[in-house]
Amino acid sequence: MEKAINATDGASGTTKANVPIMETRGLVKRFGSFIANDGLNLTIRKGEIHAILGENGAGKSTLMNMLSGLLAPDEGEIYYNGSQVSFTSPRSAMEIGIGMVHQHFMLVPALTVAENVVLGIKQRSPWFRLSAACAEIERLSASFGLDVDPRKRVADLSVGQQQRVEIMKTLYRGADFIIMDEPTAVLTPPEVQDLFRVLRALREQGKTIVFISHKLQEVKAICDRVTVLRLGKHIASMPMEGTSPSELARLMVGRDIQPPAVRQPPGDGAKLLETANLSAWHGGIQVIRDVTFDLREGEILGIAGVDGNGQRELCEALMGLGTKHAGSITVRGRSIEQPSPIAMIASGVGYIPEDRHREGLMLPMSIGENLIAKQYRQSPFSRYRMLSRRAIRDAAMRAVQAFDIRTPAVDHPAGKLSGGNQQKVVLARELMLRPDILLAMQPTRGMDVGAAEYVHRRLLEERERGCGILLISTELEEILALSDRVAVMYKGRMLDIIDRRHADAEQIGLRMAGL
Amino acid sequence: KETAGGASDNGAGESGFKVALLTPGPVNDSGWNAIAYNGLMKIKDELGAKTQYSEKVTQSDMNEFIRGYATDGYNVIIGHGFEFADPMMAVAKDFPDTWFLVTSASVSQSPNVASISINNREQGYLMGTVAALMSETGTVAAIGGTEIPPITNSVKGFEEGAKAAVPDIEVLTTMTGSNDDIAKAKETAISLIEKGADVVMTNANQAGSGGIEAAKQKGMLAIGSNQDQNPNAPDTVVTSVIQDYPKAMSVVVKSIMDGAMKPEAQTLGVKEGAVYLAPYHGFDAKMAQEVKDKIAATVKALEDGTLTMKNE
Amino acid sequence: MVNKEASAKAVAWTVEALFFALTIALALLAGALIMAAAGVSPWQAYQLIWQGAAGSAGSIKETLVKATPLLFTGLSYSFAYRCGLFNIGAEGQLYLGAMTGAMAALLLPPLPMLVHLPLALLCGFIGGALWGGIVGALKVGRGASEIINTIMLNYAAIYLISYVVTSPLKEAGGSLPQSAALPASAILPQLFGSRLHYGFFLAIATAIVLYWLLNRTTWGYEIRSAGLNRRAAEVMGFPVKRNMLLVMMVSGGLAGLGGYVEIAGIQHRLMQNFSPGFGYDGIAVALLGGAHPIGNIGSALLFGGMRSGANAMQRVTGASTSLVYVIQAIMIMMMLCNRYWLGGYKKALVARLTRGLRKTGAAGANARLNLTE
Amino acid sequence: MGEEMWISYAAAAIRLSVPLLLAALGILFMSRSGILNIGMEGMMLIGSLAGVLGAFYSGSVWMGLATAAIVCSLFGLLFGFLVITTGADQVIIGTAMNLLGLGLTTVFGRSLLGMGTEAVQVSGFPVVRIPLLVDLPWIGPVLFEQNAITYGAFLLIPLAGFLLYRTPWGLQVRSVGENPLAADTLGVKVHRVRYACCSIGGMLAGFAGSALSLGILNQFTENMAAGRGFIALSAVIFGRWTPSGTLVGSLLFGGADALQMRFQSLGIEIPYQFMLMFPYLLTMLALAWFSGKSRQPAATGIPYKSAANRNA
Ligand SMILES: Nc1ncnc2c1ncn2[C@@H]1O[C@H](COP(=O)(O)OP(=O)(O)OP(=O)(O)O)[C@@H](O)[C@H]1O
Ligand SMILES: Nc1ncnc2c1ncn2[C@@H]1O[C@H](COP(=O)(O)OP(=O)(O)OP(=O)(O)O)[C@@H](O)[C@H]1O
Ligand SMILES: [Mg+2]
Ligand SMILES: [Mg+2]
Repeated sequence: MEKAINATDGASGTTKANVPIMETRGLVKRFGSFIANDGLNLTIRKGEIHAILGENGAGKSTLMNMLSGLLAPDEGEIYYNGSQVSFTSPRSAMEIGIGMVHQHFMLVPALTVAENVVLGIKQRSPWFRLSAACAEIERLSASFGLDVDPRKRVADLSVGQQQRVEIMKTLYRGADFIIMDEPTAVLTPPEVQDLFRVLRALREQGKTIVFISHKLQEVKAICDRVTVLRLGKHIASMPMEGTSPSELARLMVGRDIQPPAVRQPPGDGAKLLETANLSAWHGGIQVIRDVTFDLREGEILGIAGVDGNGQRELCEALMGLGTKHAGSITVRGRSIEQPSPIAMIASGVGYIPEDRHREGLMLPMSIGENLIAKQYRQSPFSRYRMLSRRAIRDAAMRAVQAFDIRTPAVDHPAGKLSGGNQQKVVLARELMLRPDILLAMQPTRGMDVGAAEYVHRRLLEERERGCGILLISTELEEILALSDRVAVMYKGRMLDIIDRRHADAEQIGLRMAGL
Repeated sequence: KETAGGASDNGAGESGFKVALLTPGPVNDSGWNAIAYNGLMKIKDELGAKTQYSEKVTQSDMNEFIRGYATDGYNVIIGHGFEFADPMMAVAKDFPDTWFLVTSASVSQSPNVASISINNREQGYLMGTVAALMSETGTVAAIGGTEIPPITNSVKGFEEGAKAAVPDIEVLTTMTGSNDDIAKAKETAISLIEKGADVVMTNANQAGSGGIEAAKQKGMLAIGSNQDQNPNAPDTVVTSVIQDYPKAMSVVVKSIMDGAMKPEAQTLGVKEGAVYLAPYHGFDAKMAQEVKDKIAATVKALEDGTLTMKNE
Repeated sequence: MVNKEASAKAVAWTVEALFFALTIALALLAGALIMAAAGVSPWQAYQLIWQGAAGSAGSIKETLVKATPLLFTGLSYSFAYRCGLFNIGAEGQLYLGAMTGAMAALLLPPLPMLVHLPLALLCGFIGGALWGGIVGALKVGRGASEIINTIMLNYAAIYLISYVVTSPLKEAGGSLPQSAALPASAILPQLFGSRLHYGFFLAIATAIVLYWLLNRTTWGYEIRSAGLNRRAAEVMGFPVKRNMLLVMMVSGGLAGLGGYVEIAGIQHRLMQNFSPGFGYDGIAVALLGGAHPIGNIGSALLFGGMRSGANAMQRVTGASTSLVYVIQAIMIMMMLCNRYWLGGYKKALVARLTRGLRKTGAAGANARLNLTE
Repeated sequence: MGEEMWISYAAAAIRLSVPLLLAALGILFMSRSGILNIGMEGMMLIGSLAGVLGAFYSGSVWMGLATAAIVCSLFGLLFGFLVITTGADQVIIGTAMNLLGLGLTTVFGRSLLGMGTEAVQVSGFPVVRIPLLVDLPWIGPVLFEQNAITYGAFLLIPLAGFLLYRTPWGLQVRSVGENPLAADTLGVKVHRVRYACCSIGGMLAGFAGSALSLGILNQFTENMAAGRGFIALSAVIFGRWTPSGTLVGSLLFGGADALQMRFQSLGIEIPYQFMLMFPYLLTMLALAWFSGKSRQPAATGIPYKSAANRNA
């Protein structure tokens, strides 16, 4: 383990002022006997965009939760604007101007955007003027290009739109110190550019931003200074200038990151999955329009697109998860009349759902019990309809080893793993099935570079094995890195599918925006 | 006022004779269970026995209670209601020196199980007679709570009595299905009043007062059941037909004390003085002499046996 | 190190036991205040409750008798709960089971006990399953709340029984609202000349079977998964809807079985209102037992003991049995406070007491944490 | 249906709905803040007794109402303490509350009101005729000749709607019921909001209990809520957690019950038990017919530990 570089090293970088706005001294946070933050000394200067980097579970969110009043530190002090502060609640942090955009949305789905935004704000009148709030939100929304409709119910918004509502909440409250925990994880390149525009504008106005991301290019592009955490410890703080993404990656992970290996273009494999004029409706609204594509053995078909353009519904239609559909679905030349999860799993289709908490895992169950969810009827996991605990534990043990799942114990509940490790459990489950076809939605969402690299490697291995993968991601880089062919989804349609070799990032970016 | 602690051992015990009572419901229900409680008090006061009671005894607990009292050396154990019959007979075999009395049933088992029941049909008959004679609209109503023999018999007798007194009378009968739900009894009575009934009889234990309340509110008349209910609503309750379980109980316990008791089932009615009319109170002045005479004639007929009926 | 872990465990145990004792003591104290306010001597009352619940062989048997239907209804609630369903309808299902069981007992031609009794028990199960199944079907087919429907069917069942015992099943020639006595071939035999009957052992066996079913079988796994995350279970292709229906049926069936066991073991004939709220008490039994079949055995015994203790107290002091409802309620509340509220303090206390032990054990903990490296 | 019958029917339906409606509104407030209250039955009983005690000792029915409201909001806070601060399972605390309510009212009802066989009577809510409106044909006598608490109950519907949907506090309540963590991060005091809802829920339980004991019979009897707490819960679920829906749910049940009573007195040859089932079965049918989309507030039943000490 390297020795920590002094947090307050000299170089001022691009920041205008050198005044610290936020300092921590010896901050410690324990969860039971586990130390999530181990004596962190950190300085954040006024008016800078400060990146916090670290592997999954390095303690970034924990630290930020303490800075924003959501968690109370076990030891150590926090100084804000030179005076020591201790927060009793997020409200007390907010009152002095600290706002946070959380990694996992803090929204009330049943309420409208405007209601979410004004929630908790002290009102002068005993009842609201929602229309005034709506106007203000529209104004902010227009000026920062956030494009949120204040009257919509949050439950009806896509994940990307919800993220924007989260940003809106902090902006609306006029915070000076804004913490963003992986805000770009669900945004498309143009949206990221928009967000960066917003961030720069905020910086111009003298606001300080703490920016957490696993995407080193982004960090490089927008941040002034960077802090790296590993295993709850402070590793380094330095100005952005003069560092390279690969150096940061090494600091974070403690080793070098390899880009995906060059690989053979797929042969002319058999058609595994075909759809013709697939359409689907959700609550009377058409969400997929005439989608026609095929997926061949040993290829990865990447589907790019801004979140909320029908990708999820496409997967759900393919898996037979509830949406009413028209058109045909064919698996290995066999037409599937009534798709259902059971039928699709039986035909060898694996599915990595977008939302692992809602659809991917039974959080209170152990890793093992989650792993066998699609194979529990088979030997060795069950015999004569009785589960074999030993086989389940063995499977968990193997998966923990093979997928490098960081867990205190093999029979730990999945809900107590970090998000990235939870994702690995889902991945392990699907790959254990040796699927012929894999529908992978956002498979690396929220994962650090090291873990994401690992997932990518595994997906490519599956491809080598002959598995056809439908890779749906809002991260264009990921799509371009892995796919053999690329398509874009926009407003429920699948725009023309092109070969990766002819694909061009800029052009696809434009298509994603509907141009 | 008494507290919930009903251990009424204070003024008793010289005789060393101990009587226990088990009731299916709360003893302050101004109805079925209250009657038994009054009977127990009468036994305590008049016969000087040491008394104890357990209320709201559920069917799964009966056996346990009966056995418990028998083990504790009680001389007489009274189960107030037919539902006590089975467990009484089961336990009685093990305690030949204890007397087991069941009310509202017709069971007996040698040497120590006897039962007493009141002729509720006669009770209902009298109530029906009074109601029909007091009615101006030609419609009277009887409301029952749950379907248990004392209630169903009185409702049946009510219909017969009313028809006998005024042949073209219309009798409306309804069951509320609950002896707890006053609100339901009251609303049911209101609905019957609105269908034209002007005299209402409600026999539903504690919920029964709901019927009287309805009549009072609507300015109609009511017939009380089981005990004198006139004091609660002096301008509404014409009279009440009383089933004198207290008297029956004390008579039987007395005969046990005297060693004269036989294991048999007895039914007591008007003739035995266990069913009779409460005073008319304020209505004495308001009722036509002719009506009073007719009622008296019916009572007479039941007393001398020219008119007989049996519980079902 | 093993030694240290063992002593750390002992510390944790001691703290747990101390708090438990403290909880019970506080609950009893609160109960005593209420008793005193109601004019009953708490000391005498508690003595009697203890004697009635566990003071003699006879009272222990009585406790077991009382625990039997509670265990069935508790299991009924637990089973549905584990599938994410709230079955507030054990009361009605219990009645239905008693009714169908009694029908099988009374209406079938004479049969030997070995055939008749199991058949009647099965019919009891089926009756409850039917009542639960209606709710399950409405839930699966129409998305109708099982909470409302089970509550509604409780009332419907009570009226149905009232009808049955006054008309079709009424004892021939009798005038009372009750069925004829069940034939001996359909009655659960009693043991040791007491009221303790084989139903108690049936209940215990049922709990064990249910534990095994839930934790060791694939069906149990499907049920638990659906209970923890219904959407995920659907996505993973579990037959969630079918299971919800089946679980409601089994849950109802368990209560129904309890109903017939109660009348075949204790009442020996069908009457209305024979249940003093076993179905509702079952909810508390289930949840106090952590919705775990084996935990339910403990909580059913606790409740059974309270009930029979209450009866003994009532008989001697004449105090209302309602006092025991109050004590029961206070006890439930206190125990939950202990479990949920003080949980953090207990942990902190244990951590403090074992800090010395931990320091040297830390290396071991870290080793486990880094299992993968 | 003739005018007379309609009026009597509709008025009865409304009277029967009022206690349900009040209790349901109490449950609604608690539900919207994420607290499932199946202990309403017990709270209502406490309210009934407290109302009678208050009225009995003060001589004023309004003091009775106030007593019930205060006592019940204290019990609401106790419920709140147990499920909010303690984080105990809400269903089991609800069950315990029912036990506690039944036990306490029985024990203290007797020791305070005495257990004489005649129930203590107090004066009830006055019937208020609203001038002019009461003369409207058909609806006048139905809607504008009710007792005071009925008007109160109906006025509470728009008030509840306003509170929940038009005020910042209502927004907090709704958000706390859906996603308390999110609300917490925005500075909403989750526990405070839930405590407020619990005490409002308790207060409304007190109103509901007094509507039974002071609005219908002016006396307390044991277990007089007779399952209305559970029916009220159904009304809330049926009404999809909105005030107006809750009103519909309560009226549906009250209306069906009133109808059932009228069916019975028509003398149709169906066993009365099946008529008694009618309101319950109708509720089920209506639910099956309209259901589908209804979804309870997402955080219902899940205790919330404030973010800061979640890991304590
Ligand atoms: N409430 C908690 N209880 C127990 N452990 C926790 C809790 N919160 C976080 N942890 C653990 O603390 C460690 C740090 O978590 P944290 O969320 O801060 O990581 P992170 O750096 O934000 O990771 P990521 O990049 O995945 O967001 C993880 O190992 C996590 O499992
Ligand atoms: N009740 C709990 N007990 C222990 N740990 C918990 C609990 N609830 C949440 N956690 C932990 O809280 C942490 C924060 O959740 P989150 O999903 O943000 O994790 P993360 O580490 O940021 O995920 P990822 O690594 O994928 O970015 C997780 O590490 C999770 O394990
Ligand atoms: Mg994080
Ligand atoms: Mg993360």
